[in-house]
Amino acid sequence: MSTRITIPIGPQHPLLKEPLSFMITVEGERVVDSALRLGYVHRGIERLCQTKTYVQNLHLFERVCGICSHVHTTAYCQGVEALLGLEVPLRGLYLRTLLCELERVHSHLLWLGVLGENIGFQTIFMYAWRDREIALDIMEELSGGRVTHSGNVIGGVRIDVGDAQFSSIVSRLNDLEQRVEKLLGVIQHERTLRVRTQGIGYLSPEEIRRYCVVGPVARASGVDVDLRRDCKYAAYGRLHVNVALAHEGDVWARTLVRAREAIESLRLCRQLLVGLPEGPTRVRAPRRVPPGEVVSRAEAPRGELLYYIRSDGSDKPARVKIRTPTLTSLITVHDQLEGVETADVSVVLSGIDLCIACVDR
Amino acid sequence: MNIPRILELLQEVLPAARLEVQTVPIDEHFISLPPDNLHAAVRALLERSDVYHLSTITGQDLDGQIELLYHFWQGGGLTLRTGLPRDRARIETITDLIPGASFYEREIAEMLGVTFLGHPDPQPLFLPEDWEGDPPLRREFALPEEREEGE
Amino acid sequence: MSQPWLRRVVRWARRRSPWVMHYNSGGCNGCDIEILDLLTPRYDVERLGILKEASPRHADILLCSGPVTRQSRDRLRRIYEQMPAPKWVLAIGSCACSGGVFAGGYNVEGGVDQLLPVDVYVPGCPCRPEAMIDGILTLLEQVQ
Amino acid sequence: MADLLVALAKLLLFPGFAFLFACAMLFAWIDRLVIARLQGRVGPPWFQPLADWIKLMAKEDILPTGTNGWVCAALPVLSLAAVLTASIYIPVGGWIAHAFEGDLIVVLFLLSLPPLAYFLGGWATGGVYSVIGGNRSLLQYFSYEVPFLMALCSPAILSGSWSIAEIAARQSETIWGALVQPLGFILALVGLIGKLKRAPFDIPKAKSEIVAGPLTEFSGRKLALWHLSIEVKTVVGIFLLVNAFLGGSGVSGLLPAPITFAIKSLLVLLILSVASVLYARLRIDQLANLGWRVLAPLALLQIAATVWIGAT
Repeated sequence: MSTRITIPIGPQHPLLKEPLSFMITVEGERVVDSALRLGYVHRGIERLCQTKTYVQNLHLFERVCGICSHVHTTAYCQGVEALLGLEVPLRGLYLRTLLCELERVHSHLLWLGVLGENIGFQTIFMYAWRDREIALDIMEELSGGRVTHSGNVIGGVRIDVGDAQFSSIVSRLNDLEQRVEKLLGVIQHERTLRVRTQGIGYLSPEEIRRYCVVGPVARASGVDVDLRRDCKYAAYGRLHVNVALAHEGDVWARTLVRAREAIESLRLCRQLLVGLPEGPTRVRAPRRVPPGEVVSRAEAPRGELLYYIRSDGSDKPARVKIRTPTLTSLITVHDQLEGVETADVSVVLSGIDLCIACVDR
Repeated sequence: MNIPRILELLQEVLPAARLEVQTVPIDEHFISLPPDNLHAAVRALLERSDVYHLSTITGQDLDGQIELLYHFWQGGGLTLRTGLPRDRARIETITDLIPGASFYEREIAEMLGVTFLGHPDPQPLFLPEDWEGDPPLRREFALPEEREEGE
Repeated sequence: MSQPWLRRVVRWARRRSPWVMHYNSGGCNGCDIEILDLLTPRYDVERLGILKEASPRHADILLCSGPVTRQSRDRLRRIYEQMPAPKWVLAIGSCACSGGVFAGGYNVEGGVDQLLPVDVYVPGCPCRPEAMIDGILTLLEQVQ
Repeated sequence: MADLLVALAKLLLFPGFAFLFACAMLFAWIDRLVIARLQGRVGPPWFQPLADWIKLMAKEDILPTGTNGWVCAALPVLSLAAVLTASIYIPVGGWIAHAFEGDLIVVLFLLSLPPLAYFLGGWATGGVYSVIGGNRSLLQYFSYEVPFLMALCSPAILSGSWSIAEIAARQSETIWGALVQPLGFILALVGLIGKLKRAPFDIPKAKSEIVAGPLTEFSGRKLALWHLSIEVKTVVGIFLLVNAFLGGSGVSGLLPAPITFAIKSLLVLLILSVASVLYARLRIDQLANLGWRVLAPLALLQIAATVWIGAT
């Protein structure tokens, strides 16, 4: 059978939780070409934010992406705070970092579940998402929201950890860590999962550098980048971050990197809670921002997130540019797909942790 | 990131231009270049320094010109700034040096109407195929709400 | 279906076997992951007979999340047309109800009701899984 | 006249179609319940498969334009008819509707018809996913069918009869086939999972790849019939295995025959459910490898061993 068929993946497809269109040309069961069409979730946020004030924009940028909502406002707030010259109290920075790390745990577990579902391993999906509820519960207790938290405000955070919550949160974190360790064990020992992910979607370190890929995808190919350690924003300067690395460069390595990162994040959460300094959590911020520009970076669950903010002295930003990490890995999909089996398309696409809402903005 | 060393390098490659470093929060160093020299500067960075990671390209419509910011990162931020005339916004692509710049350039092309000369796949990325009117990030473009206010 | 008893049986079956299908027409993902969360052990909607189907031909209820963007518009309408009758539409989240924070954007058309007849609105940003289950059950109570 | 009525009752009520329908619903529920419980969920109520079925029967039935309505309607009926016919020759809990020397062959033949209907169903509706799903189901058929057939040959060789009832009776008098030929039993189970397209061999209907495979474009009544035919096939397949490897309904006399038969059937169903929870879906080429490089040689070995046992 050498006839070529074009399979549409998306905009509506069970593989994708969000619309995106991939046209995959296959010969028999082998992929020979792919074409990508974005923009189904393009809401024009970069234009829309120019009509809203800095405070209103907090809520807009939180909704760039529902999975990594907190890190978006973290990057945004830290940029605006730099423009204002505000010194955020240390307790505020610690709590901001705490939510960032909890969000990473929830995002990675969510990803693991989606991978499981996409390779037909329902049980992993169920277990990963069941355990993820613990992280969601803690975040809900802290902020009132399961998925979007509105934890950040310009000048600090609006959440706090009371003495009564402290021990219950720590014990739940310990419980969650054990569960993630168990999941990691399943990933490492389950043969069908390995057969499906090993050697699929390989990216060499050179390709990672050429395409400027960031985050767990880069780390799974042995490229050692992590802004938490290299950039020391928020409270990361006071923490010791162990960066999870792997060298295989395939989806299997990405799975391991993400699982290990989740465990490391839980360790950081405990470290943050134990070392939580006393004091206020926020300072008041003026409505108007002096003219200037700022580049703010943060490590989202999927990698480097960049906000460029330009102020013209009014209460509304003149320009905000958002570069989300998924966009970088999406460029590599075309190369990754070449020559794989049709059945592996789902594995490749889940391997980079697609977040179309982030990409399209 | 060794900024004096990079400035020296760029000055060596582009003897005609007068380069200066402007430091911007958060640990970001801006160097302004004429648009014609940008490609050569990026090539020098890739070949003769340890900078390889292009975070993104920001485009914005300022008074009188379209400004492009090439954000690099290597243990610290480096941004190459260049300005294009609004009515003839054209610049050489850097996708031949950094293939990862492809999506960023396509985005700027449709959002600000900048032409990237030599881009291998200059199609719109986010906007619908039937998009009509000004590029949405140009100043002359108004949102429906703003149009009503203006009337 | 003229006999009353047969109608009763069919109504019973329809209320106990709502198969849903989900389309995100431009949302931020927040509602979508909460919709997926419905299937997982804590909420487990299979106990209510709710299954998440992949093909519009198999579905009874269309769960819409997110505002309708210009590119998604035609696709959303096609999915709705592909579904066999009787079919219902649930608008999940503030964006699907009205456009939410994205209302006014150049690529956003507004809520789902600009396009499809919405039976139940479930507001919230993102709305909680409990609210979605409540929305589906509210809808089922009205099923004849 | 009375004979005719008894025959009709056997065909339509017990152990015929009504009984099979009830079994199909029950087994589908138990299957979903076991999977849900193993995944930490509550699972559906007992009437769920029935409610699903009635709802589908009462839904609008649409087909994509350009497809042949008659063909699309005939295929699920053909599939259902084949498995129902097969069920006539399979003894259930001590009752047999029909039996003759060689009915095992007939049953195996009839059970290989549904995959063909499934494949044609994909082509008839013509969607991209349907066609790919259809092709995959055919490829899968070639991978599991040979080991499955060979695995089922060995109990027949051992008992010296090609009648299912005879095989079961012989085994219940002496020893279960699964104990003499554990390898054959495992091969037959793997083959059955492939036949039923259950996880981890649900390749032709892999949701994350090709939506619902050949059934993507079917809706309403036709979809209901497809579902029913798959569920009935599960029941028939399990009954067949119980007869061929677990001694049918016969037991040492502790329990009445229908109850032992039910226990054994549920045991096989449980194995199928657990298998679908434990593994990730394989790729079609991986399944073909497994079928031809592992299962088929093992099945040959099994037959050789059986012949040798029979000779001594």
